[in-house]
Amino acid sequence: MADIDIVIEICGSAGEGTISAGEILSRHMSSLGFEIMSFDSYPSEIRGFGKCVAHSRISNQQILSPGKYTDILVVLNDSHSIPQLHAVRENGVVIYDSQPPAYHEEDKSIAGWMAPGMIAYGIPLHSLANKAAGSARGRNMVALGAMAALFGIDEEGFKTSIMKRYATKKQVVIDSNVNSFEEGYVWAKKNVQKLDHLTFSKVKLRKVTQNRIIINGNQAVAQAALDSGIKLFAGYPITPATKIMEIMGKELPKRGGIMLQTEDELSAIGNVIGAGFAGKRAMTATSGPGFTLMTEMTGLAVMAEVPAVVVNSQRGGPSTGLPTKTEQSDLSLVLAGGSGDSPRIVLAPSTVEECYESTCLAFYLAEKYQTLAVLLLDFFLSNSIRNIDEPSLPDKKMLSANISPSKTDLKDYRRFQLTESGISPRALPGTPLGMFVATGLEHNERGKPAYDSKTHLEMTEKRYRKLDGILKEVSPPTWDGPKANVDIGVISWGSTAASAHEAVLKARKVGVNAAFMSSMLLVPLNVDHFVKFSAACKTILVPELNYSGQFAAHLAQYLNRPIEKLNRITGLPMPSEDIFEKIMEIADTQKR
Amino acid sequence: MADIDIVIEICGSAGEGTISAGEILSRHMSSLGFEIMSFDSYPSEIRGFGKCVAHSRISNQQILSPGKYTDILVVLNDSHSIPQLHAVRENGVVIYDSQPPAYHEEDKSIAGWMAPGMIAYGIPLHSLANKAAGSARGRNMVALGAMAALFGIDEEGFKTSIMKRYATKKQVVIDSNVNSFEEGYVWAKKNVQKLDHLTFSKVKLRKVTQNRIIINGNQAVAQAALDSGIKLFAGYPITPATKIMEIMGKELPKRGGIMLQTEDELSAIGNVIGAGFAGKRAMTATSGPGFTLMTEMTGLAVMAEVPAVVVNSQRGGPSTGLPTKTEQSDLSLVLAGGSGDSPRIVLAPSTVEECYESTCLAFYLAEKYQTLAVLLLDFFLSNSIRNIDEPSLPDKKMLSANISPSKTDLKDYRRFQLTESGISPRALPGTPLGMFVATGLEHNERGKPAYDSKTHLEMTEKRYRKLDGILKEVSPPTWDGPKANVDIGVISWGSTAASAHEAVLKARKVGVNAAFMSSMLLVPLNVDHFVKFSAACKTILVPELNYSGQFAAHLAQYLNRPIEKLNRITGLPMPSEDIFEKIMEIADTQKR
Amino acid sequence: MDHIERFYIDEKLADIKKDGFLNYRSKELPTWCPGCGYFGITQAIAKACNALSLPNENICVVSGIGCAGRYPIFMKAYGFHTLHGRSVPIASGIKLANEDLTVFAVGGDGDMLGIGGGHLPHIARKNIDITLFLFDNMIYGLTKGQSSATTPLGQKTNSHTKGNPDSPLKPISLALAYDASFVARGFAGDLDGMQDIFMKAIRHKGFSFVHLITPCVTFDKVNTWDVMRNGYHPIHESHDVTDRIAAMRLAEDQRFFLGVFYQDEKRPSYQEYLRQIHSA
Amino acid sequence: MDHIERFYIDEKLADIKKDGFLNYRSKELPTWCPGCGYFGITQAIAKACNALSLPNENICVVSGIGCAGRYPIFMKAYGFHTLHGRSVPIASGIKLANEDLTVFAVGGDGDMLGIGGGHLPHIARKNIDITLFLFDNMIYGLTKGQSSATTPLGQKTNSHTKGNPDSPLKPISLALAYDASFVARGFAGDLDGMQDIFMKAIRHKGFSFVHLITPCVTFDKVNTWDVMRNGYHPIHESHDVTDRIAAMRLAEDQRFFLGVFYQDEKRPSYQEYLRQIHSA
Ligand SMILES: Cc1ncc(C[n+]2csc(CCOP(=O)(O)OP(=O)(O)O)c2C)c(N)n1
Ligand SMILES: Cc1ncc(C[n+]2csc(CCOP(=O)(O)OP(=O)(O)O)c2C)c(N)n1
Ligand code: SF4
Ligand code: SF4
Ligand SMILES: [Mg+2]
Ligand SMILES: [Mg+2]
Repeated sequence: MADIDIVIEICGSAGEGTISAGEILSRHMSSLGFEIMSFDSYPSEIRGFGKCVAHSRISNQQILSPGKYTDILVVLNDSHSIPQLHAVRENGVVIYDSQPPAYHEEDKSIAGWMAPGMIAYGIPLHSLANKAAGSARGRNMVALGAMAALFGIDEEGFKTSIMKRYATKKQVVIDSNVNSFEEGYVWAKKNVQKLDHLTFSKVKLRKVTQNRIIINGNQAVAQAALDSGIKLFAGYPITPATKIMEIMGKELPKRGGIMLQTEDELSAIGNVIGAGFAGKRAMTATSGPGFTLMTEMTGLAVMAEVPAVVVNSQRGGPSTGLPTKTEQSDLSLVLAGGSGDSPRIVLAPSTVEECYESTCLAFYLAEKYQTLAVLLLDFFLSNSIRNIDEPSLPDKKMLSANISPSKTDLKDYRRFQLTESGISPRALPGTPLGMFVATGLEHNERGKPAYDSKTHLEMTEKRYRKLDGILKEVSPPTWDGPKANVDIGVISWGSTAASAHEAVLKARKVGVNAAFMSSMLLVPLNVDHFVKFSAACKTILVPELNYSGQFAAHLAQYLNRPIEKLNRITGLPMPSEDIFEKIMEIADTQKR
Repeated sequence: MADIDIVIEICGSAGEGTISAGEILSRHMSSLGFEIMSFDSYPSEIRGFGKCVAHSRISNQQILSPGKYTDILVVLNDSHSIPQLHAVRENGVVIYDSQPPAYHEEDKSIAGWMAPGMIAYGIPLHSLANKAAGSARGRNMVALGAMAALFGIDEEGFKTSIMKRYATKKQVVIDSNVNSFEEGYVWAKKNVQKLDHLTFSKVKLRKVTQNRIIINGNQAVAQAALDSGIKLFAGYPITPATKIMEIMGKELPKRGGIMLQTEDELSAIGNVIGAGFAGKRAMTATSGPGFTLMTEMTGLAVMAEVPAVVVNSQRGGPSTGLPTKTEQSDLSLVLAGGSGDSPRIVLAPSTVEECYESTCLAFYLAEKYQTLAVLLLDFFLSNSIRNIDEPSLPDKKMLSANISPSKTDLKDYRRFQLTESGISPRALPGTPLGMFVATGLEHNERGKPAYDSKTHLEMTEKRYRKLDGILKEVSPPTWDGPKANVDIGVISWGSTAASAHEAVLKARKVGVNAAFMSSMLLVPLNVDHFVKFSAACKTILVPELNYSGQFAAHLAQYLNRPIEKLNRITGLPMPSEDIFEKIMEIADTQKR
Repeated sequence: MDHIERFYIDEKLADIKKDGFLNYRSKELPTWCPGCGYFGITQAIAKACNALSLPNENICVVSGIGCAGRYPIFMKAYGFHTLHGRSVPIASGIKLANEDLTVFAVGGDGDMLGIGGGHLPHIARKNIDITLFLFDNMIYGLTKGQSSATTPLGQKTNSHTKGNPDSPLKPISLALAYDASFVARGFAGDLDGMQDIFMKAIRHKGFSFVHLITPCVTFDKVNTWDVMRNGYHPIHESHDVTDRIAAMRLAEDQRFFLGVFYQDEKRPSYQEYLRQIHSA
Repeated sequence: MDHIERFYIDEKLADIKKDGFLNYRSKELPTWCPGCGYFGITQAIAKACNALSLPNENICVVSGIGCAGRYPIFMKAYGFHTLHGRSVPIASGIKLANEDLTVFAVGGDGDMLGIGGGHLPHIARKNIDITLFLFDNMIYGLTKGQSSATTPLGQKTNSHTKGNPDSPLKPISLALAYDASFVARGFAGDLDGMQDIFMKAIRHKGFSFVHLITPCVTFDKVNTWDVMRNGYHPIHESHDVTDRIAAMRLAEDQRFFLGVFYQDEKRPSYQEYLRQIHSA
């Protein structure tokens, strides 16, 4: 029984079913018990000839990053696929349409661009699709059929997966797709001579357990919000966060909650803060451009001490930027937040599992500490699909975290009472003796505007003091590797952290003395652990998906030492391969 | 001939003429040839009993900070003035109303709170004002009269200054004020026995030159904008920036420009960017809350490469915060800017002179480098009044800085051409062959949206590359003090830098080996100079007016060393005295 | 100074005599200028609440920034003094979270029609059950006298010293165009009229828009108490409040009318509609 | 795929025959879905510009974000594809900076009435001389089919799968309430009607508001070409375009009218007014 770890890319134009084909493939492989991580890229235009790529890594081992090199490239559109050839391994497989539709120019045929070592299988996708269903639409399914035949994937099970995907459609649609698949399968079995050694049929798999779910980051966030008892979701559509709103629109009303689609992001966060003030859990989800519009309100949540949860799924920037590309370049903005000294909770999950976990935490912490919690995802994390163990629901303590005033408190109620923890008991509207006025102005313990030096200092300290308590609520950063005398310490965050972890594990396998640290909780940061880690490491490397090294700059104030950076702004997730290379490079330099 | 350097504070309720009295005093002393720095604080409520303080430092020497300790406190309202007593020097003077209006409570009389060493002059302000003009309104003028008598200020000249101040008012108003002054002068001459040694009459003064102007930071910014050829000012009122808009409303139309009052800050910066796109100079001015609303658009200016100048005069935060208090806590927000990697120019003047200079620079740099320039002032700098030498006008090079495309460029025009400098020749609407589309999406050289990795990297690099050129345009940071083996290096920015400079000069006078560095240009930062300075200093101290040490955190990424911080969030300007003390403390520790 | 003091004391004394008023007044002394129209509005809101016997703790008053924005501080209820222009979305969130609360959104003309104007069409079309009080003094009070969205054309202000070049918006016309289900106008000098309108507005199930004409005695020397007192007319009893076009005609009239312009009692509130649609 | 290709080619060929159209068309192929109403609007704008002989380089087209926001990329002129909801202030700044330019602000219903809706009352009351084209497809196209500010009540969308709970705004009523000095409506299927309106709108000195009804063939299966073709009526010739109340009545009518609702030719544009006031 062999191990397998391969990357399949399907590349085509918008409207050719590229993404659906990828999705069906991933779901099917997952149902067989493989680990999968899939990730699509597509243009931000609705139609036209935009390029789509469905990328799936499939393995029987743990997967932490999407994989940089392609083992199998499936070409639905030649000219879009030419640049994808660069990522195909030396002896990788390319499946292409041997009868493609008309080309704009002669040199746009994929055949002319393949490197000598590549294994090319030409399949008449177009005519097979036509034959199966009377239209070229089914080319994607023909390709899946051919793949099943070529790489030892069971035919019948695959068909069931296709039927499932189109279950809500008309029978004729289901049939066309299944028939196209069949046509591809049969043709390939008969006509293609297999030259590669890739096969799924002989792989040892872990048993498929029942509570295994296929889910992407956005779905995980939405599910966690529902499980955390969210009552109001207020949102405004924006890629890559729109899906969270759409899920809420479907699911929240079933649970007696409300999904409010607002006129803009100012209103979205405003409604969230209103609901928080009234004592209900609420959230909004956006991306960088929307978050910029929310910055004023984020400061209000902090100042008026109202719980609010905001998801920012980052995309390429600046400005409207690259709506369908991934990047981690909103960190500085989110850390800085509103005007003034404005401490807030910032959580950055690095995996789909952590998307769930950090959302539950965000609701709990925001409510208990009466402040803003920002969840930083990115396009990749929002859309990358994983099959994961069903996460455990938040416990009772987490579901109801508001600290209410006691009867004694209410006798002479000071809503913003200075306490050791920074948390002041919070009365909710409707409580007879708890009346107070919250304000975005600086204010005294009773909420009355006050601008004297003493009040401002005491209240600022109170707001910052909450961070100490929060730090204790969350498990410390992951430190994987030796605790002292480390040659290379890699620190990362968000989706890049998973890639970095994978790279460090690989580096250790080849004998490099490397360690890894990351924290889901970025603010408050567990400075002690980072300082200790730093002290244990000869070199610190911070890989991240932005140009200027935003997290590295943030860390600098705590570490007081030079930091090596690895920055990528390709629009794609951080390849663990690149981090690995960088580690090896540093290891090399250290030896000299 | 003696030197003099004293601080006078007038303290009263809103509506009692506190601020006007201070203004008249400052203007008059300036007309005599003294150096002055005045600064008022007042509540953000329009009326009611809010506390007002008019603070003036008057000297025949150079002044860099407002002075922390008061030599003469003039009390118009007892209960407001009680806290001000803390700042009065041991043997300082307190002038108060010996017949004050009804007190709320007995223990609110100032008399009961004065420290034993203080010299108290009780004047019947109330009845003298009544006597002079039939109403208590003129108490402030009575106080000025008494001061003139007590501290040797010429009576007639002072009266002229009062008349000038009220020149546009009805004669009866002018008369009441002058008569009240007179009443105070005469009464004090006759009834007060002088116990202090403060006098202005024997001070050696520099000759009053003709081109000396009295101006605050806001006025300096507005004047510089006019002198730089601004064509559109678009603004929305907000303390402490409103005055800039109001000046523009008066002055711009006279020069054929437009002052547009917009519906909000989004529209204000939108109009500025529109005008910039059309090739005209434009600006907006706001404070932190308004700036948060502008963050999305700041990213657009960077991405679409359109000149825009934005003033952010900071006030206390977070949120609506402390509208009439000074703070330097928007730095992180301004540095981080919009979503994504969004390089922009950030200038932070530290004196009224630099307000003028940096505004001229902002217009020039924004236009030439086709990007956003942010000017960071603060409440103190906006409102503190200085008498300065008339600044020199921007030269021709600075007034017309757009790099237009040549005929060859226009043959096959690439608006966003990749150049060494990062600057691409910019065609303005109306140019026949220059048509292009600017966009906030990532785009190629022709402006067409493009999300591929190569384009995004090249264009990001182009946008960052401009910073190199900008750095060369601006004189390097101020480095005052020894160039090596420094014990304590003080680095500061904005209004605090002036206080820090004063403190360092004073420390050197008492034998401490200290040096000072500050830069008006915060982004791009002259990293080389800061690194050299850091290397020359045993300890680095960064004083600033925010809680968390925002500039210190920013510097950390370049200096890779521990940084001592001194943070104040009192709502008041940074006292040079506090920095001096901190320097002495560090010097002490170093000796041990 | 003593003048100011006396004013407040007089007002207080007078008020104490009027039953119920102080039940809805906090212990904070208003920071408004003596003579400001906001005092009258405050009084009328308190009286309406009293007449409706609203439990204080079930009232949530949400305001933006401005002199008007200070209002919640002077009311005995839950209050949220939010951001400039943002009272409406925050009030909306409160109502959606807890339908039992009576929610007011309060703000000035700058707050509600300038920076916050973008929220109005949407709260109206959603018909979320809050009552909006627009304190329209035709000026930016708190920032000291700049033109606002309702300053008359040509009026001289601190931002437009030669005259305001922007035609004023007509709040009632806007609310009608937005399909607000309750639209009315009161005048700060007409306590009884205001109380009547406020009671109807608060009782109305759905979004209620109440436009209040009120003078800024400090920064507006044109639209004074006197001018206002002589410029307004009660809407004639014959007006059919269910007739939108008639309401629009009244709103566009050169004369300023006071009273209820429009009310649609049949339209379900947002939360009612959601219940209908999701139970169907 | 080949289907899409053929569509564009057909369109191109047909257009070439129509004189002048291509003069105002850039070399970029639109990224819109085949059958999208935006093609017709594009054509009509080009024809109107051609008929008015506007020099390309003096046209500035400013758009927000959305399918409609892509428009400047397909036009031969100066273009600025700005931010979601912000075309209006940016267009305003351009006009104020250079009065010689002909400035268009273009955007979808989400862009102009949702996130950007707060700017409309103010550009209208200032009467800044730009022409606004509202591409109203009653849906969020670019983000794939969520409800917008004009989606009919109860319609099922990707955000409201049980039905949109927000009553739609009525753009013409809004523009009239805002005192826009030129208000008209066109339909993407009526090329000649649109060209006529556009020419009048562009010629109008002051703010022109043009509402365009256009189907989103991809995400809206309710408001289709067919439904639209049968739902609109030209405004009767007897309508007096200077009568605001009559215009409001038309706007509130259940039937959808096409044509010019209102025009005030006497009112000075913002820049004209400033010249008057500052030379006085
Ligand atoms: C985002 C933001 N911009 C500007 C301000 C400054 N500001 C405070 S109140 C106000 C206007 C007040 O006018 P209005 O809303 O009419 O209320 P009034 O004071 O007249 O009652 C302004 C511009 C602010 N607080 N926040
Ligand atoms: C600040 C911000 N919020 C959200 C988005 C995402 N977004 C882009 S276009 C769009 C709506 C498009 O709808 P519409 O304006 O009606 O134009 P259409 O696509 O229908 O032509 C949205 C929500 C964005 N780009 N920026
Ligand atoms: S400034 Fe005007 S609105 Fe504000 S409190 Fe004074 S009178 Fe009232
Ligand atoms: S999605 Fe709709 S609006 Fe957008 S291009 Fe396609 S049809 Fe047109
Ligand atoms: Mg007002
Ligand atoms: Mg639309």
